[in-house]
Amino acid sequence: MTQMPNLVPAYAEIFLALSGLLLLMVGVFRKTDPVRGVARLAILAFSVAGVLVLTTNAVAVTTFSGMFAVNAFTSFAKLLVLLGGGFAVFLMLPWAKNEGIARFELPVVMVFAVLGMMMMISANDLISLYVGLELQSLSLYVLAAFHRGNLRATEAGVKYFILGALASGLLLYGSSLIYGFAGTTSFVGLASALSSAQENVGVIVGMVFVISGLAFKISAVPFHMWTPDVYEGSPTPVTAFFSVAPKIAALCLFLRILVGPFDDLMFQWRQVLIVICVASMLWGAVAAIAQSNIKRLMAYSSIGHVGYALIGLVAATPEGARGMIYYMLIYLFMNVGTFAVILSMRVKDRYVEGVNDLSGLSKTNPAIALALTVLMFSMAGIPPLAGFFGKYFVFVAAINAGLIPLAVIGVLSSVIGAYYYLRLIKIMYFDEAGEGLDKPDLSTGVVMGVCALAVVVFILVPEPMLAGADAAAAALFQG
Amino acid sequence: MYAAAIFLPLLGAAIAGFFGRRIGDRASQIVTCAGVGLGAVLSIPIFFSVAVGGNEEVVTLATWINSGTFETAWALRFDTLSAVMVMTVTCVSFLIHVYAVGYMSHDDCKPRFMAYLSLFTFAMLMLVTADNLVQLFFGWEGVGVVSYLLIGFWFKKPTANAAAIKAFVVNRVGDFGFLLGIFGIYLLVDAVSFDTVFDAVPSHAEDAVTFFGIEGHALTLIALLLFVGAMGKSAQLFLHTWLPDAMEGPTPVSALIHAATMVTAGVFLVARMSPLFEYAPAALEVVTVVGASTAFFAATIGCVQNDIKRVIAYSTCSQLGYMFFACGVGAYSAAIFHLMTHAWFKALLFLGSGSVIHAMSDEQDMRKMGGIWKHVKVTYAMMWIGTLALVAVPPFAGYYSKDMILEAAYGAHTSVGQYAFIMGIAAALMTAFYSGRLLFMTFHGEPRAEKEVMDHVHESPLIMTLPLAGLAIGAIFAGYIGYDVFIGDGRDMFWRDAIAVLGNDPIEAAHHVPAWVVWSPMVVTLLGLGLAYHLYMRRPDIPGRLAASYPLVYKFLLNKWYFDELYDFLFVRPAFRIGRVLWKRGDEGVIDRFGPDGISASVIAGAKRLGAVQTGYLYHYAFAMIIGIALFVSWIVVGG
Amino acid sequence: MIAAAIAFYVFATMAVIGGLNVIFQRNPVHSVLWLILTFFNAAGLFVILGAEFVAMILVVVYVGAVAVLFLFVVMMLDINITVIREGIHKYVWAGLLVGGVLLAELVTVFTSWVMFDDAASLSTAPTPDPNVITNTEALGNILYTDYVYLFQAAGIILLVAMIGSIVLTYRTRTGVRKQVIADQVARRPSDTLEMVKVESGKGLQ
Amino acid sequence: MAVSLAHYLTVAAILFSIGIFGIFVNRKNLIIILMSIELMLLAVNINFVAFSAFMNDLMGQIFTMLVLTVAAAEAAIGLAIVVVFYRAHRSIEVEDINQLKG
Amino acid sequence: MNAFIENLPLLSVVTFTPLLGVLLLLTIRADDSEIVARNSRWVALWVTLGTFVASLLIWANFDNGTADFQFVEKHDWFPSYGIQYHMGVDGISMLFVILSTFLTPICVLASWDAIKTRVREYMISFLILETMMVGMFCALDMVLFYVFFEGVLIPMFLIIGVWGGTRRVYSAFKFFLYTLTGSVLLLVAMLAMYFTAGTTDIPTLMTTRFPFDTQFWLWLGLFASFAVKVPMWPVHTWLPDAHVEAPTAGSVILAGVLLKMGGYGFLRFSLPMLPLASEYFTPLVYTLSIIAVIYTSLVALAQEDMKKLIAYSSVAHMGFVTVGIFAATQQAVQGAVYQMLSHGIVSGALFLCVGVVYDRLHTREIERYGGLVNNMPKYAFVFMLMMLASVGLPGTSGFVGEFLVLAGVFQVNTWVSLLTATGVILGATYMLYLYRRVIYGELTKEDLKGLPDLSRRELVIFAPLVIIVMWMGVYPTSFLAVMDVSVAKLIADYNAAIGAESAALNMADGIRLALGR
Repeated sequence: MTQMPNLVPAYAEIFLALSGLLLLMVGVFRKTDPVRGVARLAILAFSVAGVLVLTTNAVAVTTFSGMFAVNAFTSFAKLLVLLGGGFAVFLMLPWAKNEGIARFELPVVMVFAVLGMMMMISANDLISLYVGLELQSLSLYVLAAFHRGNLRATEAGVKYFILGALASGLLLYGSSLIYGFAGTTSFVGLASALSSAQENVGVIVGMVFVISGLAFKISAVPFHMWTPDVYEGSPTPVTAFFSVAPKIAALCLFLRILVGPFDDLMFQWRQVLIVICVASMLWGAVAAIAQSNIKRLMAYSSIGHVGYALIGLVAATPEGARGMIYYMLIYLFMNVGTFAVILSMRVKDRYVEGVNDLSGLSKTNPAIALALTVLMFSMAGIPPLAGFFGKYFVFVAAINAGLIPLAVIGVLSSVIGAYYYLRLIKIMYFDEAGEGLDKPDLSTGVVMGVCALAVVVFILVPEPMLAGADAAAAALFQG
Repeated sequence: MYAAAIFLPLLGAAIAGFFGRRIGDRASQIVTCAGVGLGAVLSIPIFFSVAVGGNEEVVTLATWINSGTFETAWALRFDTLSAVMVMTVTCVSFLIHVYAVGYMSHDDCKPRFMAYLSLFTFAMLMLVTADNLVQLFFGWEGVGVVSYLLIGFWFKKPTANAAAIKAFVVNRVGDFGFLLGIFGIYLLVDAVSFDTVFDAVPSHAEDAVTFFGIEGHALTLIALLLFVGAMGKSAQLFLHTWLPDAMEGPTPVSALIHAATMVTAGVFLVARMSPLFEYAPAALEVVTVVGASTAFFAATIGCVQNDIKRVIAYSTCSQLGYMFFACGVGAYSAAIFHLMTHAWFKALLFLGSGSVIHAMSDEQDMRKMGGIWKHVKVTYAMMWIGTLALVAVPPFAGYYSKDMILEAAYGAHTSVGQYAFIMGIAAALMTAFYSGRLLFMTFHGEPRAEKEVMDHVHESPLIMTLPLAGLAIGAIFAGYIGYDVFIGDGRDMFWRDAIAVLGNDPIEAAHHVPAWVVWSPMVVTLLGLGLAYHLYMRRPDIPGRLAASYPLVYKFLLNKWYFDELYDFLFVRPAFRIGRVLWKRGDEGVIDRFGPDGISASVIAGAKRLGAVQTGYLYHYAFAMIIGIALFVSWIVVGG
Repeated sequence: MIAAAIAFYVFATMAVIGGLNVIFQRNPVHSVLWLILTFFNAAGLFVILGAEFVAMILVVVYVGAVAVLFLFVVMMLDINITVIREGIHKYVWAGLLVGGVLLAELVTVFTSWVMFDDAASLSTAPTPDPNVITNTEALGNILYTDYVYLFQAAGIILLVAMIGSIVLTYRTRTGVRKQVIADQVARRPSDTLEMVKVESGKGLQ
Repeated sequence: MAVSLAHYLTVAAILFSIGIFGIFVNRKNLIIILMSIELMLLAVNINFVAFSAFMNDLMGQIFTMLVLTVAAAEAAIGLAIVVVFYRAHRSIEVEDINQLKG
Repeated sequence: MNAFIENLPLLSVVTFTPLLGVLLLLTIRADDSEIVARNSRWVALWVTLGTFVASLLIWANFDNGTADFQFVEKHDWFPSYGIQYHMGVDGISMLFVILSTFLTPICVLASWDAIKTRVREYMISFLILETMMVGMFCALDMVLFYVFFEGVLIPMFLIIGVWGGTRRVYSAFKFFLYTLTGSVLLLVAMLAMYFTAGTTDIPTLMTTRFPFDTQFWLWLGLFASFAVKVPMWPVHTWLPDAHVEAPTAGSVILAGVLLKMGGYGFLRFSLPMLPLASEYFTPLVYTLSIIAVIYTSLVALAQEDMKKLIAYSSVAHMGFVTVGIFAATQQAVQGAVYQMLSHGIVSGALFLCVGVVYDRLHTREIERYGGLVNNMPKYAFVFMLMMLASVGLPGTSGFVGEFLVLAGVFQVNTWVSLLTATGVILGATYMLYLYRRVIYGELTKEDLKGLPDLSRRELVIFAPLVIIVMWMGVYPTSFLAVMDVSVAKLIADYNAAIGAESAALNMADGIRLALGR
């Protein structure tokens, strides 16, 4: 008989899966205000899962017949995803109340999405990768279209779904080629298969397909086209969720798969990724300039940021990995904070999304204006704010890997990017005051404040976070 | 005592300048006059102690600019040269201060004026007592600035402002050369203080350097650069244009700055640097030629000018030319001697003309004067004294100094010396002519002024005439008294190391020139005076007809050889126009248009284009993905 | 051997024709039907390849569930037959070009396939002799043991799909009467029935 | 004439291409796009099964089963979204889906 | 040094005291915005004055006799990247610290009445700015330096954009993006240095010898940033716009300190770390600087806006600085530093002068003025003095720097000195022309007649500036002595490095080497 698989490394996932089921029950049977209760429980579940991730952090192990791997890197990534998920649920609460969407399924689906992401991160086989990815994707499709009476939300759902399915198809096709040409789907097997000197063009083509599929998930150019539309159309808390958690998960998976099984094909994938990386940075920076919807603007911004994070990936060194994780950590705070601001953009009890709705905000709501200013300067990468260090570390990695032109393009596109971040600041500070926004909800305000503060005080206590990223990167390159 | 003589005027200036409004006009005048007066009083014992007694001294006050091997200090150097200058400056300045009290009695900014005058005196004293080139430059620039302030004293007059700026800027052109000269010296001998430089110069006599890509004799280049500075300050040919315009300032200013002291700084500089110039014979030739040409050129213009002060201004310019070519032929002592006598009589002339202007209710045009000598007898007499001194009629001061210069030029027996002599004689002729013309037009003949003005013609008050008298004394006796020690037998005892002459002493040679050389200045002077008398007293119709029959020549002279127009055309207008072009076409039209603005515009255009790519159609998005993957696969399969 | 080859070509051709018709049919109902045909033929290919279980699943799941679902929705939405396309869009040619290039490259790659040297050693689940253990049993043996993780994950995916579909499409319509068994069972006479004493001559108020 | 692996793969590739093609030549009906996606997944399945058979490795078939499952789930979600979209827009024409752009 | 001072992290204290002030400002609570404004002004004034006093302690305890870094503080910051919080000053940077702390209270005072809206935010911006400036001059770690260097942009952007003139948005963006573009290339260069040398510690890097081809690219990267900051032609066009639109105090800081960051960068990085490339590129710097001097002087001549004119004059003056730095002789470098200090004071004062009349009349058009001396004699005096200092009159601070630079440059290249010196003439022209049009002439315009002379507050602002300008002109030793040894060491090291590698490269060689062919 086959032995019972070792469940310890997967405690967090198992817990989260069970929590999802439990939450579903609670939601169905709870009569009064199920959303609030479920959402709170979801946050609790995320927290407990986080603790479980931390406690099972110790050593690198695989389980479920090598399908599932856990090490310091995956733990760190999972923590980030959980954090992003927690923030998103937190932000969702007031939104759901204000919009009158009393549907407890929202947090439940988010829990499953996070579960999918964690499975992705820990995937150690193309099959488990696919399963995790699909769990995540299906949940996200649902989330995108969640505001089902809304024209834009449904359109976002359709676009996301169809293009996502196409991307999955590409990824799968690539997986099938890899499987066929390398003879295995397991990462470990692939690594040893590819380390032989045999030229294997089928695997390479398959890898390109897989890269494309994953690039779609992180919305890198040219697989990014869905991003602005979906970000704009989806409900704002969902967009906030989209912009952090799935990206982190997919990027971490990306990193794992490229420096793991495909390490020996670095020469090939690097070429592809450099193109993707440069195109993302530039496209994100330039296209955002013309936007007037803030969610759309953030979509382009996120495309640009993914470009920067990819620099760390392209470097393909422990330093690069560290830089990338670090970047994503900082990005998480900046983005969540910004979406908290967007969620506090309400005029007369109605959500607004135009950048011009912020005009003169520094007079009408100085606190929000200040928070957004800090976040925008940070996104633009201006020291001493955290965003600068994120960029700094990926650029360090790029240069140490000999990719100086990449770093140069990166810094120059960051200048272009600075333009639209500054434009928001300009609208808030230099323009005449508009109507002013309603007082933000408490939890939105708290998230906003925490994120802005984190971005500022980061400079004082960088080391603990760096140490975590360090350990994670080291784990990744242990083999 | 040494320091006090220098700094008392500064003190006076500071008090009058900063507290003038509080302490009142009278007190300011007293303070400044007292400051300069005390300085003058102190200067006399200093002169005797230093020049006569031979107690040369350097008073070091503080360090100034120290950087590496570059060291300068605030130090006052008293040798014969500076002692002479200090005495001349303080005495003349004092008299002019006093005169100014009267002259400016109707002005509302008396404290400011007096403060400027004292400040000027201080700067001039700093210049002449400087112990190093940099401090000399300090004084040099200081007098320039105060000159600027004083020319533009009547700031409401646009012409005064323009003249002030012109003076400063043209001087700056000279300073530019001076500065480079200083750098050259520093480069050559690694020091800028006089003693060190002079000690080191002989050992570098043959050094060649490459300045500005030209291999050349180092000392010649340096000397020429310094001379450019001197030209600017002393209004020599090409850089002279500011001086006549500077007459926009109040008359005491013209007297003090643009006649007696500041403009002679160039001469002083050449004399001061004589140990260096002596090793640069080629430079000296240039000095001679420029000086002689200026003497001639300025005199020609002086003959046709109608503004009383401008005539004197051109005369100053001309006289400075004399001094320069004296230096050029090595007769530094003669130059300084002429400088000293010139200070007296030219100040006298200016103040006299000021008195006339005062009398004529601020009229300066000689064509509107005439026939006033009876009303202003003292002034008239003073003007005569000044004129006679200027045209070098014995025994007036100018005679001693100017004749010596001409003789020295001749005695140099060089071609440039000959040139200088001829030019000098010609200039002397014209000097006599325009001086006579000035006197006759102003004081004699039919009154051409309006009735109203004529009724008001009156003699100046005592406070103005007394300084005139003081200056007249100088104009009469300075030459006679100074002759012996400056250029006579006592000269070696007197100058000692202050002036260096290599080789033959030109003064000595000057004492042995043929008699016709000695007499010719006298002859041409009388000729000139006679001609003036004929033309302006006996046949006042001739000048007009002359002007009419030779319009080109007349216009050429009247318009000062068109130098102003030329410079305007060559430098001033182009500068403004180029500035505008660079600004509008360069900065805005090219740099901004293709730089920041252009880039941002194209980025924004790019943003719009990328926005257009984002059509919203699913199939386009899918298509983009497929194209992307197709490209990547092709690239990897085919290229990788 | 020949029979297998003939079967392959038949199935393959039919699958491709079916696929083309799926996308070029104007009536979506027809498209669904062509899709079903394609699935059947693909299942035939699977059988040739010796994967009977997967072939069965394909028919059961796709034809039995997915395709029917499609039909359901097509009919529910009551989409009219689309109007005739106004010419072939210019992108089609570009698409054909890109697709053609991609296809050509892929085919080139396929021909390079060789059995990977280490494939046998890398294989985590070698196919047992089909004469000893049937395909279905072999799959079952590993799916519920070694790959239980995937099995469970698939379950969660289906759960999410269920939740998602319901969340998105379920509507509580007003004015629709529904039977609530629990309510019916829990009904008490006292809840519904009120005994009223009617005094004579007064009637109910 | 033996049927090689490449034959299967080519069939799969053609089906895959048809699926992709269906996505961007179809201008009218969303549901057909969903079917195109099913075609793509089918192509992938053919690949996996073919490889599995030729390499004597069951993993491919396991993968196929999972793909089938997921495809079913995807179809369910996709159709749900289409229905939702239809309810909101009263249309499922692909060309109508362009509110969001720029 | 007494024990107390010795134990005090003086540089950190000076750097971060303004931030404490920011916290203090944030705690001001009052319903009446007037009260908030008033309290903010006073708090800002006292904090900046306190900072200034503290910075004087640095000077008082500074040892002129050593070229080492003094008051060094060193703590780990990002150990995994070897980045440290490393602070210290030498003779070159110390004076800039003082300059920054000196000008900030003056700026606060200058904004007293001019800024009426959002006073608290304004003061916060200035205090943050001060921290950044001081920190930048003290930083001895490249990353730390860069953090401060770039951090300056944030408050300055807001100052120009929120409290600026009519085209403030354009100017603020131009300022920000222009300088950011330069700075990011600096960042790349710094990363490359870190990659090559394995450290970001400035003193260590100063002793690192990079190969020529590395230096070539690094130098260009650094140059991109510093040239924009200085600014050198042709990347100067942000400056006139930024100056014109910034509020008075903003212009003062911009001209007074921010422009110095470029020159300081050259001295701290380019020259000591990349001597071969510096030497190699010296002709380029000369050329650009000379163009800057002549070009911008001519442009200044044609200006119609007072601030713009002074802004252009700044470019010209900074041209002297860059020439001086790259001449790399004792006099030239000392002169360059001195010129920067002097320019900081003088151009700051000139902008304040413009501010004085701007506050009264709200226009900077030169045409709108004329004859101010009639009713504003004190103002005319101050303006005159500053104008003369700007022109480089001996006896004022402007002379010493210019003179030393030119004298020093003359030692190595006479043509450069000659061409640069033309700036002396042109400078006099445009400044006098400006002065004439604004101050002199008949007082004809009605609205000018009522202008009051300098108020007591303005006198308090100008008095120290006047004193400093004179002091620096008459007794420069007190400043020159501070930097003497440091500059001497800089030059000695530079020459040693050049001597070690006979760097007689021609252009083609250099490019070939750099491209690695």
